[in-house]
Amino acid sequence: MTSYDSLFYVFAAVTIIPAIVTVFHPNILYAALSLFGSFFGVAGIYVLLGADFIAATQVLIYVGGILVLILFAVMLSKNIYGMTFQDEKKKKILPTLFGILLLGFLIKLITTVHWNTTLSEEGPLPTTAALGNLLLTEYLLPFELASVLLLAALIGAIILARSK
Amino acid sequence: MTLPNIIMDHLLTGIVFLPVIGILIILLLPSNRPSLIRWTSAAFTFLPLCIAAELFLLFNRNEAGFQFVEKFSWIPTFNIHYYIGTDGLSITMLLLTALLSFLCVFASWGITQGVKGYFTMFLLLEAGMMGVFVALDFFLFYIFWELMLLPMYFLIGIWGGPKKEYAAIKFFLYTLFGSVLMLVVMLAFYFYSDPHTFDLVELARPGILKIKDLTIFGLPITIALFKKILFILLFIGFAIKVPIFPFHTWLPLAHVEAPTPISVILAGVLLKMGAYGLLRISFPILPQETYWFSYALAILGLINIVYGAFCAMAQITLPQEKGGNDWKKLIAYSSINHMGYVLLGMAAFTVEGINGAVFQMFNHGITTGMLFLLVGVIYDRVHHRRIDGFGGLRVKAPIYTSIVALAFFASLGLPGLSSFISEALVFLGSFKVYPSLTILATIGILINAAFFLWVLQKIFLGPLNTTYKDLSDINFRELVTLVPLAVLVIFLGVFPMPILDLMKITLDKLLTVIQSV
Amino acid sequence: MTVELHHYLILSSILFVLGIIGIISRKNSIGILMGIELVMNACGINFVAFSKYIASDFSGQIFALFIFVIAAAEVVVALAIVLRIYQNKATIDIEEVKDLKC
Amino acid sequence: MLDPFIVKLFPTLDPMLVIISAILFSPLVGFVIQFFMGEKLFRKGDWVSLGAIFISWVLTLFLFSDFVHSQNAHFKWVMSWPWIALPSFSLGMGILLDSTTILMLLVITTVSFLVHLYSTGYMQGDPRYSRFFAYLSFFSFSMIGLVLSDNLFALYVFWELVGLSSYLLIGFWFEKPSAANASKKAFIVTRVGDVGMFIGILIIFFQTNGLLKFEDIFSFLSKSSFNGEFLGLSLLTLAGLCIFMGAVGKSAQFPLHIWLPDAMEGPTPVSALIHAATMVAAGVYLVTRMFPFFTPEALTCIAYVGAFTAIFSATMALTHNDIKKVLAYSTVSQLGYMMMGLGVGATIAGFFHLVTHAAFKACLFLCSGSVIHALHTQDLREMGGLRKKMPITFVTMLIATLAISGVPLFSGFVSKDMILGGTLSFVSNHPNHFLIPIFGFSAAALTAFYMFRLIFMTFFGTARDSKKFEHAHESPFNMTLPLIILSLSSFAIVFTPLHFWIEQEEIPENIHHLATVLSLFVAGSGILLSYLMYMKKVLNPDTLAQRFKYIYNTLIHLYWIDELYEWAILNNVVRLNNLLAHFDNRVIDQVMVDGWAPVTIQTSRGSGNFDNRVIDELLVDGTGQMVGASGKQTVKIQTGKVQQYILVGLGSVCVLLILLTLIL
Amino acid sequence: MTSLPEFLKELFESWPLLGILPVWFYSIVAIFGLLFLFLFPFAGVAVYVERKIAGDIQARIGPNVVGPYGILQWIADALKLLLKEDIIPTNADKKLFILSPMLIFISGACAYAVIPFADNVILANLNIGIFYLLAITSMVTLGLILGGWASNNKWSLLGGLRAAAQVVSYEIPVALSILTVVLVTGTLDMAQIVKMQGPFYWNIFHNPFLFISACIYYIAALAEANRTPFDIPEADSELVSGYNTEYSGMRFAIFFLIEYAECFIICAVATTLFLGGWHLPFFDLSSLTLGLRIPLQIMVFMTKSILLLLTMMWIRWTLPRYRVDQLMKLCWEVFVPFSFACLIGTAFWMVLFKGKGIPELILGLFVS
Repeated sequence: MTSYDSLFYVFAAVTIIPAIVTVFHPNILYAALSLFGSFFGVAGIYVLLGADFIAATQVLIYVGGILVLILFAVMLSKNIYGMTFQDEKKKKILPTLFGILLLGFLIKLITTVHWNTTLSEEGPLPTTAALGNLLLTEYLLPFELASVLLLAALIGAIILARSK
Repeated sequence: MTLPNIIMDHLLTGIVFLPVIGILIILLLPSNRPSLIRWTSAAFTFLPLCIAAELFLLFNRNEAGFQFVEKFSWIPTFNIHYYIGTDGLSITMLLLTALLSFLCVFASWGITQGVKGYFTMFLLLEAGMMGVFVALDFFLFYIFWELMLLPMYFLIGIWGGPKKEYAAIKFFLYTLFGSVLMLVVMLAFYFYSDPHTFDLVELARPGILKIKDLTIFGLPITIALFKKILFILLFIGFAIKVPIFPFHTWLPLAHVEAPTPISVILAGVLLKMGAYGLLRISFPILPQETYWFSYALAILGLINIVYGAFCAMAQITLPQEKGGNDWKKLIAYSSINHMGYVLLGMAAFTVEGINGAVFQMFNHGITTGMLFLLVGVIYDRVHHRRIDGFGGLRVKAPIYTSIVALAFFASLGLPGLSSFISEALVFLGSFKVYPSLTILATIGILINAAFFLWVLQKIFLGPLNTTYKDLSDINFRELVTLVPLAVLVIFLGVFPMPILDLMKITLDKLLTVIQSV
Repeated sequence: MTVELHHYLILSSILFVLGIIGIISRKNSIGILMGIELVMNACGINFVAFSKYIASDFSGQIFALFIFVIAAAEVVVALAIVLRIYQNKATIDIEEVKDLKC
Repeated sequence: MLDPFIVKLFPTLDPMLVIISAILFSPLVGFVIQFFMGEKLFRKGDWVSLGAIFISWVLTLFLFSDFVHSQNAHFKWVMSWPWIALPSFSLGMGILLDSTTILMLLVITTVSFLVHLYSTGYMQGDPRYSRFFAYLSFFSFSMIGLVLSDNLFALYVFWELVGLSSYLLIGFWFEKPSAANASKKAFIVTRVGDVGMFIGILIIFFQTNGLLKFEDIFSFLSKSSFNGEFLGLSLLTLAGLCIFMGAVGKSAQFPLHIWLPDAMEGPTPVSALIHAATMVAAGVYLVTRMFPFFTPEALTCIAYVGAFTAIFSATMALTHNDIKKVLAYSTVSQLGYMMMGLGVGATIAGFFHLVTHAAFKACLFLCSGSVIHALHTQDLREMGGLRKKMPITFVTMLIATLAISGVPLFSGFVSKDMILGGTLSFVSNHPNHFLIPIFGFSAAALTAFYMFRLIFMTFFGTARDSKKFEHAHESPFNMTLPLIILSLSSFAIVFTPLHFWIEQEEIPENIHHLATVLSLFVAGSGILLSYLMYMKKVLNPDTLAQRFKYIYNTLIHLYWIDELYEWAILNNVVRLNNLLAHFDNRVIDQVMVDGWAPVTIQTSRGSGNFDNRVIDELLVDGTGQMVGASGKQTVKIQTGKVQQYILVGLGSVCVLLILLTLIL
Repeated sequence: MTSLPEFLKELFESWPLLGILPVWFYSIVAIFGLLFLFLFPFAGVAVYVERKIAGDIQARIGPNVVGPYGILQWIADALKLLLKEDIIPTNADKKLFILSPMLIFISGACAYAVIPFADNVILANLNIGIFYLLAITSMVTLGLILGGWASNNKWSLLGGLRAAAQVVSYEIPVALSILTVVLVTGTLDMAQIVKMQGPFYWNIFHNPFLFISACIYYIAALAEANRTPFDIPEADSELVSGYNTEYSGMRFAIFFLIEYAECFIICAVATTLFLGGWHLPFFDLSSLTLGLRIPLQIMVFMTKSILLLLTMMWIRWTLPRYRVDQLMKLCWEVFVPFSFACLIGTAFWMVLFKGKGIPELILGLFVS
C-alpha cells in the first residue's frame, strides 16, 4: 500500500462519511456542514487524479460559493434565531433499500466491465494552460454557452429572489 | 477574400439587410431611451445611403444589363434563387429610397408614442422597399413586395391620424388584392416557362413562355388571350400600387391618415413600385401585350393627369364636410396627377417618353416627399390641415414659405426645377405617338398651376390670420430633412444628366425589346 | 491493492447513490438540493477519473469544469426559488408545494 | 472694344462668351447673394444687385457700341452646348446673339439698371427691401437668359422663369389680398398662353424630328414643310398660332390681357421694369425671333389680334382714374401696336417700337411712381396742380407723354409712324384687311387723348386733395436721375446711331408720307380734345359719362371680361372639380371599393356561422371535450410529489435491472 | 524555481546530519517557522502599531505603559488572552462553536503557503498559486457563518451572514483584477509572476487598466477582509462585535490573529501581483550572492507589504463606515463593471501592443 493508495482511502473516507451524514442527519444544518467535508474530499480525489486546477476550482466554487449559498438558504428559510433545524422524521428505509440495490448493480457493473485503461505514468502536469487552450479552441462553443447560462442564472436568481 | 472584398461584392445585400440588422439592434435597446433608438435608426438608414452613394459612383453607365449581381440558390426544388442586381432602372429608385428613408428618420423625430415599434417597422419597411428594387427573382420580388405591406399597415394603423384604422385596413386589403393577382401571374409564369423559373431575366428571354391552348371553366382560351389576361391581371396588381384610376381611392385616405414620414415614403417610394413593376416585369416579359395595351395605358395616364388635378383642385373649392379642404389630400391627389405623367411617358415607347417617365418617378419622389414633409411641419405646429384655416403665414415663417413655394413650383413643373425636365420629356415623347392625348394632358399642367398657386395664396399670402401670430418658423431638424431635397430639385432641374445618364442605356434596351414587337 | 480506475468509479457510485437517496428521502427542498450536489460531484469524479485513465487528455477535466458551472447556475436558481417559496408559503417542505397539482 | 482686355484675362475662352456669361450670370450671382444673406449686408445689400446689373449694363453698352461701329445689321454670334443627351435624342442650351438680341439686351439692362437705382429710393424702408432686390436681380437674369437663348426649349425655360419672377414681384406686398390675387392671376393667365406655346413647341419638335434651334427650324422650313392639317388650318399655321399664344399671354394681348392691369398691384418700379418695358415685350420679341416661321395666315391673325388689342384697351384707358391702370392699359394698347406692326410685316417697326416704348413707358411708370410716392394715392381724382411741387417729375413725364402720343421729334413718333405706315402699305396690298389701319389710327388718337388727360389731371389745375398736396414733395435724386435719363432717351435723336438698322424697313415713300400726316392729325386731335375736356373744361367729362351711361359703364367694367371669364370658365371648372371629387368619393370609393365590404361581410357571416356551429362546436370542441373527459380520469395518478415520481422511476430501474440480470 | 523546503534541503545538502533529513521534515520546519516566527508575532506587532497609529491620528498617545513606549504591550495582551477562561455559551452549538475558529485559522494560515517572500522563499511553489490562494481564502466565509450561527446570538448571526455576503460579493472584483494580472503574466504561479515583472516592469505600470485594477484589488480586498470602511460585519455600533461577540480567550485571539494575518496576505498579494514582489527598481538583486540576496529580497518585499498595511491602518482610522446597501451597490455597480472593463481593456492592450507594457514601450523608444 503506497502513500498514494493510503491517501486515496483517506480522501475517500473524507468524502463518503460526510456524505452519509449529509443524507441521513436529521439536522439540515449539520447535513449542509458535512457537505463541506465531502466537497473537500472530492477536491482531494481530484488532486490525486492529477487535476490540480479542478481541485482548486472545486474548493473555490463548491466550498466558497455553493456551500455558502446553501448555508444562507438554510438560515434564511428557517427560524434562524432558534436552534430548530430538525427535519421531520421521514421514512428513509425504502429509499435506502433502493439505493443499496442500485449500488449493488453499479458495483457489479464496474467490476465486471473490463476497463481499457492506458495510464500514462507521468506526474501531475501543469493543467491550467492546457485547460485554457482547450476551452478557447475545441470547447469554445460550450464555454460560451456556459457563460450565457451563468448570466441567465444570475439574472434569473436576482429577479426571483428580489422582494416585490 | 478580404473584408473590403466581401463588402464590395455584397453591396446590394448590404443595402437590403443593413436595416434588418438595425431592427435587431433596436429591439435590444431599452424602449425608454427614444433618442438612442432614433439615432440608431438614423445610423442604419445612413449606411444604406452610403451604399447607395457608392453604387451611384461605381455604376457603369454604359452597361445595359444588371450590375452588382448576387445569385445563390435558395429553394432549389422550385428553382428559386436569391438573385439580386441593379440596372439603370432600379438604381435610381434605390437612390431615392435610401435618401428618403434617411431623411424620414429625422422627420420621425416628433413621434413619441411607441418609438421602438415605430422604428422597427420603419426599418423593416426600408428593407422591403430596397428588396423590391433589387430583386431579380419573381419569387423574391413578391416576398419583398408583401414584406413591405405589413409594416406599412402598422405604421398607418398605429401612428396615423383620426381615421387610421379604416385607412390602414383599406390600404392593406386593397394592395393585398393587387398582390394576389400578381401571385396568380407569378405562378402562371412559373408553370408556363420552360424550364420552370422565377428568374425575371430568364423570363424576359423571348420564347421562354411556352403556353399551350388551354381551357378554363370549360372556355377555350387561346395563347394570345391568355397572355393578355396575364398582362391585365399583372397590370391591375401594379395599377393599384401606382395608383391608376379607378384603383386610386386608397391613396388619398392612406396619405392623409399616415404620419408625415410615412406619407413621404408612401408617396415617394411606394407609388413608384407600381410603375417600376410595370417596367421591370410587364414590359420585358409580355412586350406584345404591353404594346397592345399601350393606348389604354396612355388614356389611363391622361385620366390620371386630368382627373387627379381636378380632384386636387376640389380640395380648395369643396368644404370640409364634403371631403375637401385638406391640404394633405390635395397633395395626395396631385400625386395621382404626377403619376399620370409617368404612365403617359411609359405608354409612348419613345426614348424621351420612357426616360422622362422614369425621371419623373425620381423627381416625384423628391418633390412629393418635400410636400408631405412641409405639410407635416405646419401640422406639428397647428394640428390641422384645413386650407382655409390659415392665411398670411409668409409673415411669420418666411423660410418655410420659401421652401413650400419651391416645392410647389417644382410640382407644377416650373422650368429650372427637376420636374419640368421630366414632364417636358414625357410630353415630347408622348406627343409623337398620342398628339391629341398629350394636348388634352396639358390641361393638367394648367390646373396644376392653378391649384398650387391658389393654395399658396390661401395659406401664405394675404393678411396674417391672427390665430398664428406666435407661429414659429421651420426649425433646424426640419430644415435638415428638406434642404437636401430642395438642393436636389434645383440641381436636377439645371443638370439632369447625372440621373438620366444612369438609366438611359437600360431604358433604351427595354425600348428596343418592345419596339421589335 | 493498488488504486485503479474502478476504485474511483466505486467511490463515485457510492457518492451517487447517497445523493439519490438524499434526493428521494429529504422532505426539505434544500436537502434535496444537497443530494443533487452530491450526484454532481460523483459525476465530476467519474469524468476526471476517466480523463486520466482512459482518455489520457484533459477533456474529462473540461467536463468537470462545465459541471461546476452547471452546478453553480443550478444552485443559484434553485435557492432563489426556494427562498421565493419560503417567502410565499413560509415553508420549504417539498410536499407542501403542490399548487400546480390539479 | 473690350476684347483685348478679356483675352488677357481669360486667354483660353472666347472673349464674346466671357462677356455674355458675365452679362447673364452677374444678376444671378447678385440674386443668390441677396437671397441668402441680403438682410445681413450693408444697406441690406441693394448695392449687390445694383452692382450686378451695372456690370451687365456696362458690358451690354460695350457690345452695343461694337454693334453700332460695325454698322452690320446682320451681325450674328452663336454657340451651343448639349444639355440633355439621350440615345437618339438631344436637347441643347445655347446662345444666339444678333441685332435683335443686342437691342433687347440694351433695353433690358438699361431699364433694369435704372429701375434698380430708382428702387433704392422708392422701396426705402420696406421690410423686405433686400428680398425685393433679389427678385429684381432674378428677373434680370431670366430676362437676359430669355433673349440670349438660341432654341425654343431654352427660351421656354427662361420664359417661365420670367413668369415666376413676375409672380413674385406682383405679389411682393402679399399682405394685400388684391396683390396676392393679382400675382396668382398673372401667373395662371400667362400660363394658359405658355401651355399653348408648349404645344407649339411639341408640334415643332414632332414635325422637325427634334429640331428646336431657331436656325435649324428656319433652315428646315426652307427645305420642307410641316405636313398635316387641323380644323382647316395647316399644321405650320397652327404651330405658329400656338407659339403666338405664348406671346399673347406674356404680352397681355386680347383675350389674355386681363392680368396686366391687375399686375399693377406690384410696386411701381416693378410695373415699370416688368409690366411695361421688358417682360411684356418678351411676346413681341418672341414673334420677332420666330418671324420667319409664321405663315401669312398666322401673321394676319397676329395683326388682327394686335390691332384689336390696341383699340380695345385704349378705350378702357379712357375712363379709368387709377394712374397706374391707365398706364397699364396704355401698355397693353402699345403692345397691341407692336403685334400689329409685326403682323403686317413691319418687323423692324414693331421691334423698334418695343425699344422706344420701353424707354418712354418706363419713364411714365417711374414718374407715376414718383407721384404716388409723394401723394400716397393712385387715384387721379385726388391729384392736380403738382407741376410746381414736382418740377422734374412733371417735365420728364411730359416728355414721355409727348413721345407716346406721337409728337414729332420724339421717339414714339418715329416708331409709331413706321408701324402705321406698315399697316397702310399692308392694306394697299390686301385691301380687305382695311380694319387694321383704322384700328391703328383710332388707337393713336385715343392714346394721345388719355395720356394728356392723365397729365392734365395730375399736374395742372388745382389740388383736389389739399392735405395730400401739402405733403407732396419732389423725389430724391436717386429717383429723379433715372427719370431724367429715360426722358432724354425719349427724344428721337438718341436713336440716330441705329439708323443703319432701322433702314432695313422699307415702306413706300407716298404711303409713308400719308401715314405721317394722318398720325400727326390724329395725335393732335386727341391732345386737343383732352385739353378741351380737362384743362378748359369746355366739355364736361361727367356729363358725357352721364349721357353715354351704358358705354361708360362698359368701359369702367372693362367690357365685363373678368366677369365673363369667371362666369364661363372659373365657375365651371370649380363645378367640374367638385363634381369629380364627389364622383371620386361617392362612386369610386364608396360604391366600387367600399361596396364590396357588405358583400364580403354577409358571406363571411354565413361561413362564420357554419364554422362556429358545425365545425367548431360540434367537431372540434367535441373532440376536445372527449379528450378532457378522459384526461380527468387519468390525472389522478399525478400526485404532484416529485420525490414519488423519482422513487417510482428508481424503482422501475431497479426492477428493470433485476429483470435484466435474470434474463442475461 | 523551488519551494522553501526544497531550497532548505538543497542548502543543507552538504551539512552533516541535516543533509539526510527528508523534504517533509524541512516542510514541517518551514511551516512551523513561518507560524511561530512570523505569523504570531506579526499579528501582535501589527496590533501595537495599529494602536499607535490610531493614537497619532486621534491626537493621543496610545499604549505607553508596558515597556518603553508601550512596546511590550502586545506581549501582555497575548498573555492575557491566552490565560483567560475559555467560555462557551450554554445554548451554543458547541461543536460548531469550536470548529469555526479552527476553520478560519486553517484557511488563513494555508494562504501563507504561496506567498513568495523572496526568490525560492516560498512554502509551496504551486503552479496554480494565486488560484489556490483565492480558493483557500474563500473558505473563511464558512468559518464566519458557522461562528456566527453557533454562538446562538442574533448579533453574531447577523454579523456572520453579513460577513459571508460581503466576502462572497467582493471575491468577484478581487478575482477579476487578479485575472487581469494573470492575463499579462500568463501564469498563475506566484513566484513566476514576480519573476516576470523584473526590476522595472511592475505590473501596476504595465498599462492604465492594470493601474485601475490594482486600485480595485486593493479596495475590494479591504472589503473582503472586513476592514474599515467596510467593517459592516463587526460594526460595533450595530452588532456589538459581529460574529465574534461570544468568543473569548484563545478563540478570540485566533479571530484577531487571523484578521491581521489576512490583512498581511492582502498586502503581500498586492505586492506580488502589482508591485513587483521582491524586486527593487534600478537595482537587480538577483545578481547578489545568496547570503545577501535572500535577506535583502525579503526586506524589500516586507517593506512594500508593510507600507500597504500601514495605508490600510491609515484608511481604517480616517474613513467612516459604509452602509450595507451602499456596500453592495459599490461592489456590483462600480467594482465589478470596472474590473470587467479593465479585463477587456487589458486584453485589447495585449493584442494591440503585443503584450508590451508602457515602461517597456518607453524603453523601446530609447533602446531600439
